Amino acid sequence: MEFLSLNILIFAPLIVAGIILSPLFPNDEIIVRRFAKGFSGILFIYSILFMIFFKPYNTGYQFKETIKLFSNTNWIEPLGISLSFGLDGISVMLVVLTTFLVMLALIASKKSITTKHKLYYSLILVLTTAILGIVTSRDLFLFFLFWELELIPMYFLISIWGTGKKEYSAMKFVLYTFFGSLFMLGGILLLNYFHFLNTGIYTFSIEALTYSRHYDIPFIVKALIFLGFFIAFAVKLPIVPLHTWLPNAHVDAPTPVSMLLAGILLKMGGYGLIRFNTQMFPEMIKIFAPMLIVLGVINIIYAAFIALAQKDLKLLIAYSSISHMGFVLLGLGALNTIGITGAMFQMLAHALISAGLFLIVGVIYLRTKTRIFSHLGGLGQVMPKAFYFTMLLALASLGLPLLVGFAAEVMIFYGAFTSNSLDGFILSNQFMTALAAISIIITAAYLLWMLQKIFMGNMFEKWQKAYDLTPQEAIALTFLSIPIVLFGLYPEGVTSLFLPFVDNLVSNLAL
Amino acid sequence: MEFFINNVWIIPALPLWSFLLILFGRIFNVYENKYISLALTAGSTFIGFISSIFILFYCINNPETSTQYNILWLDTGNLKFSIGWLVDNLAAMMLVVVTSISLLIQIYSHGYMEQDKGYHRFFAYLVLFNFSMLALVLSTNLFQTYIFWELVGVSSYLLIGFWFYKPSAAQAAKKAFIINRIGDCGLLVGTLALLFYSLNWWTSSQNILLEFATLGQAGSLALANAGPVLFGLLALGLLFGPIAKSAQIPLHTWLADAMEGPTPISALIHAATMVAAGVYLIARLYPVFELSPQIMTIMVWVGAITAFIAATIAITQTDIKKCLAYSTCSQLGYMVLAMGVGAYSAGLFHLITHAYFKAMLFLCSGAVIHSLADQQNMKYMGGLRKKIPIVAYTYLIGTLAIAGLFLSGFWSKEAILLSLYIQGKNLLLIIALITAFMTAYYMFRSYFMVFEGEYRGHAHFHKPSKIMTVPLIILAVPSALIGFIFSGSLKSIGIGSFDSFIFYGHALHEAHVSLFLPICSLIIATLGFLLAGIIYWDKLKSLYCNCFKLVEKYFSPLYKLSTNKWYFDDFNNLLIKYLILPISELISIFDKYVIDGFINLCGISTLYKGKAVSLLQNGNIQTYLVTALLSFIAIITVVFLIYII
Amino acid sequence: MEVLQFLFFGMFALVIVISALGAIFCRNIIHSIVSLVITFLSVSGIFILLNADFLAISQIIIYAVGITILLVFSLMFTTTKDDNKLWLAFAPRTILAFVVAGTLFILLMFNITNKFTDFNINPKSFITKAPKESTIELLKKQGTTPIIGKQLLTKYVLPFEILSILLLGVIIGAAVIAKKDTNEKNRASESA
Amino acid sequence: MELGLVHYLILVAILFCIGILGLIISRNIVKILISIEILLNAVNINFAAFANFGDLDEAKGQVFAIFIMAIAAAEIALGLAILIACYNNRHSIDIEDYTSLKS
Repeated sequence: MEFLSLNILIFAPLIVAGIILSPLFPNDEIIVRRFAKGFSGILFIYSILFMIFFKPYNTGYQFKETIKLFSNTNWIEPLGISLSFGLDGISVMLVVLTTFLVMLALIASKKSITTKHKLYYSLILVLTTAILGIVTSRDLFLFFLFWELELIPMYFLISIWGTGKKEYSAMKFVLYTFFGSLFMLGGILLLNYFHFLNTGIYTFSIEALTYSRHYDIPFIVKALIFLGFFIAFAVKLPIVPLHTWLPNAHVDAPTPVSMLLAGILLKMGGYGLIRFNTQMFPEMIKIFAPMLIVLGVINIIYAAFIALAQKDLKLLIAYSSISHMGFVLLGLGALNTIGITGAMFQMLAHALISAGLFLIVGVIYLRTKTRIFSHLGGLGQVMPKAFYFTMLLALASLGLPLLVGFAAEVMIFYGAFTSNSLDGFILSNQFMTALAAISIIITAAYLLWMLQKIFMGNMFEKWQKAYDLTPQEAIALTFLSIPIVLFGLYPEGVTSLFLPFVDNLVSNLAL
Repeated sequence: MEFFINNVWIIPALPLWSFLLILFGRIFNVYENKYISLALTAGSTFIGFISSIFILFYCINNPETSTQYNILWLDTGNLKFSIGWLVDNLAAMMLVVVTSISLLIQIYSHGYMEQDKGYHRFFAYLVLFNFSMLALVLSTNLFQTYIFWELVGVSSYLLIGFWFYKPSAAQAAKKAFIINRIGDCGLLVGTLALLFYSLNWWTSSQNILLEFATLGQAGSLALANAGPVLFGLLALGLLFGPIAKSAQIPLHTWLADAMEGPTPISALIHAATMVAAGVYLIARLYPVFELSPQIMTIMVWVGAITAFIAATIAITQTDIKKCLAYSTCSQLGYMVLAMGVGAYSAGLFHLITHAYFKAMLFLCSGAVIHSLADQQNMKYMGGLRKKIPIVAYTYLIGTLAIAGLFLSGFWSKEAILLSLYIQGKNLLLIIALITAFMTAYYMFRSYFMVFEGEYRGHAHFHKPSKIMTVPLIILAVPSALIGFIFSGSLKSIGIGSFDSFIFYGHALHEAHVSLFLPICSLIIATLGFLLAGIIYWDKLKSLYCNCFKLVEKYFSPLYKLSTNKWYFDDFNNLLIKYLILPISELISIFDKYVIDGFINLCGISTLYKGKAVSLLQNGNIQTYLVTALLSFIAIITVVFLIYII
Repeated sequence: MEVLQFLFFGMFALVIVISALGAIFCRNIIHSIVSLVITFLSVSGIFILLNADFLAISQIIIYAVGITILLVFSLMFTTTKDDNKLWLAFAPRTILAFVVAGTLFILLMFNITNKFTDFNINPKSFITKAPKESTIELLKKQGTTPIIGKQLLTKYVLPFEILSILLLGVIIGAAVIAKKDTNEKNRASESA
Repeated sequence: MELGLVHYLILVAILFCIGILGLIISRNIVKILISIEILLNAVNINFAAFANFGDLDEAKGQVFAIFIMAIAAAEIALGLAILIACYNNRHSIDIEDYTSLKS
């Protein structure tokens, strides 16, 4: 296993991005794309190896690595900041998911990206580094660094290759996330400071900060730190009052970027909530669990209702994304093994499904140059393959049994229903879950409505020439469909990766 | 026979394999031949049918046994959901019904769909439905039922929307799925609640979670934990599933629209099997429902009202498939009514007889529609008995059966009426009898309008092929006889009555049999037949003395009510148009202008703040000086204040 | 003696304040300059009260004569007819100016007078030191001029020399800046 | 009561504030230069006062006052030269006309 190095996994994309961007590299679109695609494929296979050699029953970090400077010291020794990476139960899934979706996004980039190829592919690879860094860093400072680094390529990806009010959307996305990270930075510094006060050691190591939690931080400070982290992740997830960047960013981003945005970036919020808010502050999450559940239910129902009223295909998918991320919150709020497992699984499910749906939106937009429902219709006759893929994705999204969305929803509903994190009648877990269950009707309504409006019914004459999926699109969608069906039939294939971790997490909560 | 019992998984697995074979065969263009799809579909069902027959015989011989086998599907935390198969008398019976009807309908479909572009797609969907339905029938626990419950729903969605380029079909498919989702939502919440209130029992007793075999004990525990009110809500949630699936009021409107699908689908899914799954689930959940008398009352009245209202609607329908659809709805109401009053066996008996004769009726109507080039309106039919006698006579058999005139429907309906009579529920009995009268009336009306008199249409007529008529003839046999066979009259040759085979609790032994009720219902059915004949049959039209016009004149509001289907659809549309959509629009506007508006306001206000500050930079050096001094003074003041404090 | 000192101080201070205000608020710029000259002269009086005879004389020579002549000369070059209209800046800034000046004054007083409570003690940070006997003798005989001269040519000789270079630079610079730019003139005539 | 440092400092404060006031409210550039002179005078008095009351042996304050006077002379000479140059360009001594600092 010597050949499995996280450093290589994380920094290889950055180096390749540099190679692509260097003036020595040929400025030919095809060469650039093939090179990037090939590299992402290798990266995906390499990350798969990590998953294979990962030992799920081991709840701590694995593949630990720390980059030392020349004098064999840590990166910023006086403040206890180190360049250390590691994988554990929740990050291993996200690492593979990231490389997988980056590969698919690059495959799907052929038609939607028409200018500045070198810059585009290198930015995507920088983004990959940032995301891999977020999920694997074992140092809070490093985590924050990657968290911010991810914004830079994202800003350019949206504002250069986007459509519509792209600068506005990109700026909104960046400012929103900055707004959230500000609170997180405050939380990180407070945490570090209080750790220093109590132990006399400056450290940003996540392990140290997580497992030495018994030192005494005043309650109010703890709550402040918790909320600081929470706001940052709430923006990213997104949670309802802080969600308005998402429709803009999704609608104006180019298709592959939308895929990555929905598929991976939103998951960073969920990852953060589990990694920091739950693992680091078990006693606070118990206090704030009712808030999580209520916000989750609001997310689910509110966004579903909004999706019902949308006239734009991409906006509909964007709001359905928000609605589905509410399930993650609901599952987390349950605070039991099954709920948190469900939340994790929902992240996977949503990543696969929404990436596919955004790809479909891109496919349709390429053919018709419109995303407004009233201009579409009857495309199923000329684009049968797209129709069947969309149907599969829509059915998976509305939680059809034996597809990936269902297992997640069942786990979350079950977890939330049987948990006791709330008491009272209206504010009981049972009532809130029942309320959230209404969403399965609304979700079905808007997704089937979407299917009907786009693919069914009478066809406009002008779409007669719309062509079916190109090989690239078909391959990308097939790649997405395989895990959707596979993990729908056999969810334990994934859950077994992080189940011991979650078990450990929940047993810590009980302390 | 043990072999079939132990390998019962073959029955649903074969259709699944066929589905995958057709799917991948079509994706990779392995074959073009239509017979391969047909062979895969019908072959898998045929093997299933044979095994089901063996299983049924095994169950008849060993009536008290039930076999189940489970595989752990999801094992996370304390959640251990299993999928498996359960074979008991009820399942065995249902297996035979489902496989036999499916088989015949698949053969029939070949004739019906031969010219269609989507032939392979049709069979793929069909076989997918078969898989889901069989797995639903065999499910061992409520959770598995839920999974396949939704899968049959989605197969139904796919098949209703088979001709997706027709806007009405697309609309109907969506409607069917969404209304079924309402039921699913209730079922899901009910399941979760049941599980929640009896969780400790399940975990301590090491049973399969939510398995049907021990649902009674869990249910009573849940009742103790939850109290009667919450338990009632729970059971109501569970009841929502069957209400939606079996098209009971108020969630019945999808069934009539579902007739947009190809007619074999209407026969298979929307008459014989899937809609009956609601009643089947009620039977499976009987131990839970039984614990809450209020829910039983609700069930009774839902059934009774559905039976009555659907029958009144069927009276005036001119579309032959819609007429049959409302008839299905009405008959399902009978079954639910029977389940509600505790006539468990009678309800299921009616389910089975109804499955056969209604499937046959739909297939007949399909043959008629097919031969008249997709003409569905009965006003443009007539006199078809001379052209397609086989279809006409089989339709007549079905009509007699459903009207309760001696053929199979008579026996099962009689059992329901009898249990109402025994329990002294006179009001319900009267409703049921009125419904029976209307049933006879509208069925004979449709028969007369289609097959008797003169041909009123213009469409070119062409004879249906043999592959379509042979299944009709085969289906006519059980339609006619199955009631009699299982009525208990043949006990002497070893075939016991239905309620000694499938029962709840303990077998009902001969209650006192009076001849009053059968005669009464026969008279009522005959009256319906006569009324229909008077109005619609040429040979009896001499008796027609303007009474129809009188009816139309004096009962026109009622007539309107009936043709407009009691305004349920309009009500639903109004509800959606003026409640749901405005709410979502409102929330959307709120989101766009209030929440996002607030955020943008923050952004814009920053811009204006910047502008305001930049006013200071007007180029006048004195302004800069003032600003600098003010800042200096502010800083000094703060420093001073800090020192003072 | 004490009373006389007070009397002179009060007189000079009053004249300084009034004439300084006059220098600022007079509409006519010539009146302002005259008022300014009065201020300069009174300040030199204050210097005398402060045992700074050399400063007093320098004040009169440099300020009251040199600078005033410069001002008057430059005025001759630049005056236009509507100069009298240029009185006060527009209202908001004038009000703001009073606020700033007032606040600054309050702050200064606050510090000088030890939080407004005690007008007698000097600022704490400044320790009043009585001069040596020899210094007093020197002052009585020759004034402060020898002391300043000694300082300038010993301790502060470097700043003194730098200052002389600065003055040289200013003389040249002022001449260059004030000289009419020939190119500029040509361009102006061309455009005209 | 003795005539002490504090009285001189009060005078200085008043004079300084008058200077600041004049600096801000004047529109005529010459008047602004006048205000600067008033400010410098205030500072000079301050230096002289501190020299008198604390440091008469070395009279450092007076030495600095001399420096300031020299620099004031230099400043007014340069300032007026710039004024004349500006006037040659724009024919105005109104400070409001000189706003080229704005972008």
